[in-house]
Amino acid sequence: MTSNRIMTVSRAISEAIAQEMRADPNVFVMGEDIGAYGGIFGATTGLLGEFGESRIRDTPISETAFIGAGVGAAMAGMRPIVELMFVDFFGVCMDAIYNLAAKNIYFSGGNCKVPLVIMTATGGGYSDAGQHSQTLHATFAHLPGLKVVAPSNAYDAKGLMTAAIRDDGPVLFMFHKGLQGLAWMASPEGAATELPEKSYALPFGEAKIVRPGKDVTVVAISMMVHHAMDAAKALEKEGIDAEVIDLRTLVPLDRKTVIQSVAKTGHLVVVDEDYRSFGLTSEIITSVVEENPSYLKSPPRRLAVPDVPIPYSRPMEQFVLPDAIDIASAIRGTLGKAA
Amino acid sequence: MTSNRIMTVSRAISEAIAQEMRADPNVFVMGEDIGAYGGIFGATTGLLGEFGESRIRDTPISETAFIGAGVGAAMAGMRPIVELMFVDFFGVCMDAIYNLAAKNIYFSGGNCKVPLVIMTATGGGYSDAGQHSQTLHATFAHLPGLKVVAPSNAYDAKGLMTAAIRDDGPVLFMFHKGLQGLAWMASPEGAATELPEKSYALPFGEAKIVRPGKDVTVVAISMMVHHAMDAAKALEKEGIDAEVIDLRTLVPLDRKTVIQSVAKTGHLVVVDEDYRSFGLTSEIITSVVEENPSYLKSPPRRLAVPDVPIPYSRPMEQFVLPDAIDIASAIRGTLGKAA
Amino acid sequence: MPSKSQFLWMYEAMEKARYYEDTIAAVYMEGKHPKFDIGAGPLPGEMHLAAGQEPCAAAVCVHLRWDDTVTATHRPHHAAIAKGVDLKKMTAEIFGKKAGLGGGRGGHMHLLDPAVNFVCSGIIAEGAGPAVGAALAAKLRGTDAVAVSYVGDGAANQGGFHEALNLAGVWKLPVVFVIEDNAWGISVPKSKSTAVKDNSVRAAGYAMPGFHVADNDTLKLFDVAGEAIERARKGGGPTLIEVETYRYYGHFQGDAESYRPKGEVAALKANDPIARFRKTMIETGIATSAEADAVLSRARAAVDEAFAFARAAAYPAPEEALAHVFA
Amino acid sequence: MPSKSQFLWMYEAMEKARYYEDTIAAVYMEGKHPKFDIGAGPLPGEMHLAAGQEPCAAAVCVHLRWDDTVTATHRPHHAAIAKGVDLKKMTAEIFGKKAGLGGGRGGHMHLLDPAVNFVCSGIIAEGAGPAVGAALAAKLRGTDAVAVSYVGDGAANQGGFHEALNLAGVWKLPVVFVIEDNAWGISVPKSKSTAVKDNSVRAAGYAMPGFHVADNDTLKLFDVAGEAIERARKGGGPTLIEVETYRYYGHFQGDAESYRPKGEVAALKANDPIARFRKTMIETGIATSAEADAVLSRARAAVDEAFAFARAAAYPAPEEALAHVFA
Ligand SMILES: Cc1ncc(C[n+]2csc(CCOP(=O)(O)OP(=O)(O)O)c2C)c(N)n1
Ligand SMILES: Cc1ncc(C[n+]2csc(CCOP(=O)(O)OP(=O)(O)O)c2C)c(N)n1
Ligand SMILES: [Mg+2]
Ligand SMILES: [Mg+2]
Repeated sequence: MTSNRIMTVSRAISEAIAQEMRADPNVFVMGEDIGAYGGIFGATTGLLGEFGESRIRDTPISETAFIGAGVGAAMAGMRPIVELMFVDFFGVCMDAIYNLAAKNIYFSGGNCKVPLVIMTATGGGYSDAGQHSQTLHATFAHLPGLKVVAPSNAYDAKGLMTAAIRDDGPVLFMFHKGLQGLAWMASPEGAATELPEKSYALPFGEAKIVRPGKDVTVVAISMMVHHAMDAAKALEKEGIDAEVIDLRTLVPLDRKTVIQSVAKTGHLVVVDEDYRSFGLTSEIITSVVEENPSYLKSPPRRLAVPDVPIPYSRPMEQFVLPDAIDIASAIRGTLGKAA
Repeated sequence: MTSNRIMTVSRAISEAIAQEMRADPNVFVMGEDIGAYGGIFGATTGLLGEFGESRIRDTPISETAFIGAGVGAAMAGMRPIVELMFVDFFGVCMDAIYNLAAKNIYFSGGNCKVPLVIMTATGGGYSDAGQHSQTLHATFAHLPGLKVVAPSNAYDAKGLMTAAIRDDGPVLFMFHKGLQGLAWMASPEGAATELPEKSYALPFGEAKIVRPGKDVTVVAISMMVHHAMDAAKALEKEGIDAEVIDLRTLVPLDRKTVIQSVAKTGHLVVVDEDYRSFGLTSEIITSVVEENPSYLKSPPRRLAVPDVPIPYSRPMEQFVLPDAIDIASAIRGTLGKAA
Repeated sequence: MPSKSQFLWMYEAMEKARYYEDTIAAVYMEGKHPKFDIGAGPLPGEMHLAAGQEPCAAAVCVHLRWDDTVTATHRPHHAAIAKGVDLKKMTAEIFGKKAGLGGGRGGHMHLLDPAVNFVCSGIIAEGAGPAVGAALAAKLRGTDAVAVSYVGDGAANQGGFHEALNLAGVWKLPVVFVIEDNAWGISVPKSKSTAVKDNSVRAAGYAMPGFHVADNDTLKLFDVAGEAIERARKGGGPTLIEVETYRYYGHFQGDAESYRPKGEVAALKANDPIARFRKTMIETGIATSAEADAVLSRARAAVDEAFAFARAAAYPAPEEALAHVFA
Repeated sequence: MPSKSQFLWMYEAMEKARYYEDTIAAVYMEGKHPKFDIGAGPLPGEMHLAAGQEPCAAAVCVHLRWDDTVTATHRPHHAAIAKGVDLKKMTAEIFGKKAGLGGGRGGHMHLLDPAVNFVCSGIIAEGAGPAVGAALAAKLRGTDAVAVSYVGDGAANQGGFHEALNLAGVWKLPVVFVIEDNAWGISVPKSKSTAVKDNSVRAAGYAMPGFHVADNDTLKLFDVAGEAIERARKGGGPTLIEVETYRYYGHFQGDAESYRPKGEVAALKANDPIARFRKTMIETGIATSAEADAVLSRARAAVDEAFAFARAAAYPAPEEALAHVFA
């Protein structure tokens, strides 16, 4: 096979897992419908066939037990990957995630390792309503002890999943359903990328400037990176040159890249598919003004879900989710142009 | 009894509950050790004696079931109050709180009511370690559908609890252990206040300027209000006149009062006992700069737990929790004085 | 043995639910050709259909009153219909219309109808606690209302379900827990998710009677559920019932079901519970096939009417998304 | 019947645990006079002592190896001692010292010792899933290590515990679940929290054997636990054991116990399990009282040494709070 393989995010994730499983017998996967079904969002497609039922384990609908079991297995020297089918389901198992997986390293003063990957699907836009469409980035990034990853494309997804599996601590890997490249759900161009066959790891905490620009800084993550890029392209013909930053990881958070960009552009728009208040958008804006409020030549704008549950009906859901048009007018706003 | 009764926060809460229970037979209480024990932190002291076991119900250690039952009873026309003993335990029952209690009104398009109060204990400072010392303000304020209350004193606690019980939607009432005025845990002067005997409700979403000042705005909530007041008093003799704002409720959030204050003072310090990143501190700072970055004459400061679990050992715990000394030096910092 | 009116009521509820699901299955594909896109068409999002599971709804809800509570699952249509949820508003909700039960905010997994005390949810076993709470409310108020909590066989391994069983058991509340065992939790067979063959044995762990109803048998369930609900009304406490039932469609529409043994569904359909029920009803002379046909066409007409209403209804304005977050 | 060395091992583990708890109870009050302040003194915070529950630890852990895993509760000292956790580091942790197991970060509810695969937790039933995971790890690696999950009688109503039982049952994993039934969940008696009298009946819901050990009987538990652990090692799957045990102290130190019937504790102490065990050991001629006394003083000396070490040890620097959040 040649090196220019265009692959989907779901294939990138399953390939990263497969390569680590071949390299390390301690790696195994648990979750609901991750075996014969291949994961509802395709993250484990093909793994059962290669690795068999003992390493690719369908579980009961018992998230507290199997995530807790993941922690126990990890502390016993394994490197489990567990899938929480939708991030929306965290409420039935959050203790195992935030009080157990995330804190045992600290409680042990670094004497224990917890090499656990929790992967989970995020995002809306396809009318799955309020318990199946959330992203909840800040819900996890706010709490200490978890690294939190949310890639926007296949290349990053493979490298970050590989790094997550190799990490000796717990990593929450948030993949967006709409980026997976599923046959049954639309996904943006640019989510699927050329994918090196060889295994590689990407560092956590390094944001990527996906479009350099001088007029305004647009900070996004996951699906919103694609909308931000569309907005930036659309604004080119208006003579607006936007710099778009893909954070890639929420914890650790690369504040430096954002601050340097705003120091240069003087204007800031932050886009997040999560709820607006107490979220990623305010964390980014605050990180800039903590450094120097005068970097901002105009009020920063934040685009996010306006603190309402995700509605089912298409017109209402599309209204609450930020898109390229919203981003473009927010950018114009920061530059004092008519939205 | 005369009107100048100095009462503790725990007494204020139990009095508000008792008065509403007398007025409305639909009000009842469920939780662990809320009966004979009177609530581990005294919020239900005396209620079993007056109202009996059918309305003051000790539960099994089954938070998902009894909070879910609270929602079911509320939708059936009752007005339940459920106690989650420590907010740290939310992980075993968050689905019942954020996906069920918080969203059913929305899912029903306003056709259902969910008059449920969830009260829970927050806060550290007494070496109870990482699973019994958190505040988690932002964890709840970030998610839509819950009103979130965190009083700093007895007068507010009674009025806000009364309002919470009368509200037709779910309210999370977060009381700080260190403010309860328990015989066995130190609490600051000023937490216990004069308490009107008659029943009264306070509105949600109205912050209180607990100390007017002109030089710098200090925004705090719950326990941190007392540390902020101590810092403000200490700075008087340095000629610094700090305005201290007690937010009182996180949802709804009174941004207006904060913005007006910063517009006047030009300097901002936000203090929170919750984790720093993706939290209350950045939400407050962002609310100001969204309005107008130039209100800030100096970089805003945030004081909060530095994104680590709450450590057990006293020197480490005291180090991570903001106190009056930290606040005072942050204030000096914003005014360009040596910390 | 059900009365004639109960027979006909159950028959109508089952035929209505069956036709409802088959109609949805067809409409669901509108706008999803040639390329299937879950977000496209008049019925976007996940769609979980209960065709084959009608007995679980009809043979239980026939014993219920409007003031009894039902908490259903992510596969709720048959139960909603049997509980008497407004069919037009329910269908409008599934179409995402303003005239829907929730003004289009909830969709098919979030059908809430306070008029008949029906709720459902997209989270496994989330309804168990609320059912216990509704039963507690009845007890505190001294009414004899009861609550029925539906869960699937997969949900029987979710911790919150056990907490609810214990709470109902220790408080002796009028709750009937009904496990709809359709043998699958998405792609995972019961044998791979559940340590016991029969969940009714778990009742003993909560000091309540447990019953197993084999073979999707409407009449058997009618008896078992009737006794359980009667016991609950009389203060006799909770009951756990597991019903062996059938899932005709995939877990959700669009499910390729590669995990499912070939011929399984055909075999189930050859033993269709509604057909068997109708046969018994007629052969035992309880109703004539003419009477049955009249009921059947009335049921289908009601469904057609509800779909026509829902299609014709208006979408909400985008900004309405901001309303009704708080009471 | 235990061998002489097993007898003496259990006796030592129990006396050590008893003396450990009694010592903590005394030290806990230092700095809390005249006014009790939970945050004051060398041992601040909540303190849950297990005096009276020693058989649950000794009679189970006597069958374990270092590579077996134990997940204990918020009341962990007796189990930690029986599992062989480093007594000095454990005590230093409880004193919040840098030399502690976690450098003072965890305290008494968070004693983690990877050297003997011991963990505990402050969240009810949180250890059940991890025990299943440790057992799964052993199975995947083909070792015959087992895991023991301790929970209290109150914890037996927490959903996650049931999920873990089912998962261990369906995967036939080498886990032994031990319920320490001390009759109370803080102030709530078992009868008010639990629908059944005896949690061992719940084992049938997970296709595993269930046993009830009455009256805090060390020797009975030795047999039952021995068989269960043996079965687990041989691939026979999980077991659920409930032990009727005693809580001598309050739920935590400082608990006024107004909810507790007068004289309950005195009656329990009159039937002290360690005294009974020692009596049997001597009367049956397994050991002389001189031998027993030697063991007893060795046990107490080890505890005294650990406390001396912990007191003398240094506190961590404040900034060390920032270390070890991540691997
Ligand atoms: C807590 C939780 N975990 C997982 C899911 C995803 N999920 C939705 S339906 C389903 C299978 C449910 O199986 P069962 O309870 O048997 O109901 P059925 O679909 O067969 O009617 C799963 C795993 C969920 N909605 N909630
Ligand atoms: C999920 C959760 N809920 C509640 C608590 C508070 N709590 C700590 S110990 C305890 C009682 C536990 O009773 P039991 O399981 O019988 O153990 P015991 O204390 O009797 O040893 C409770 C309710 C907790 N730590 N975690
Ligand atoms: Mg099923
Ligand atoms: Mg107990």
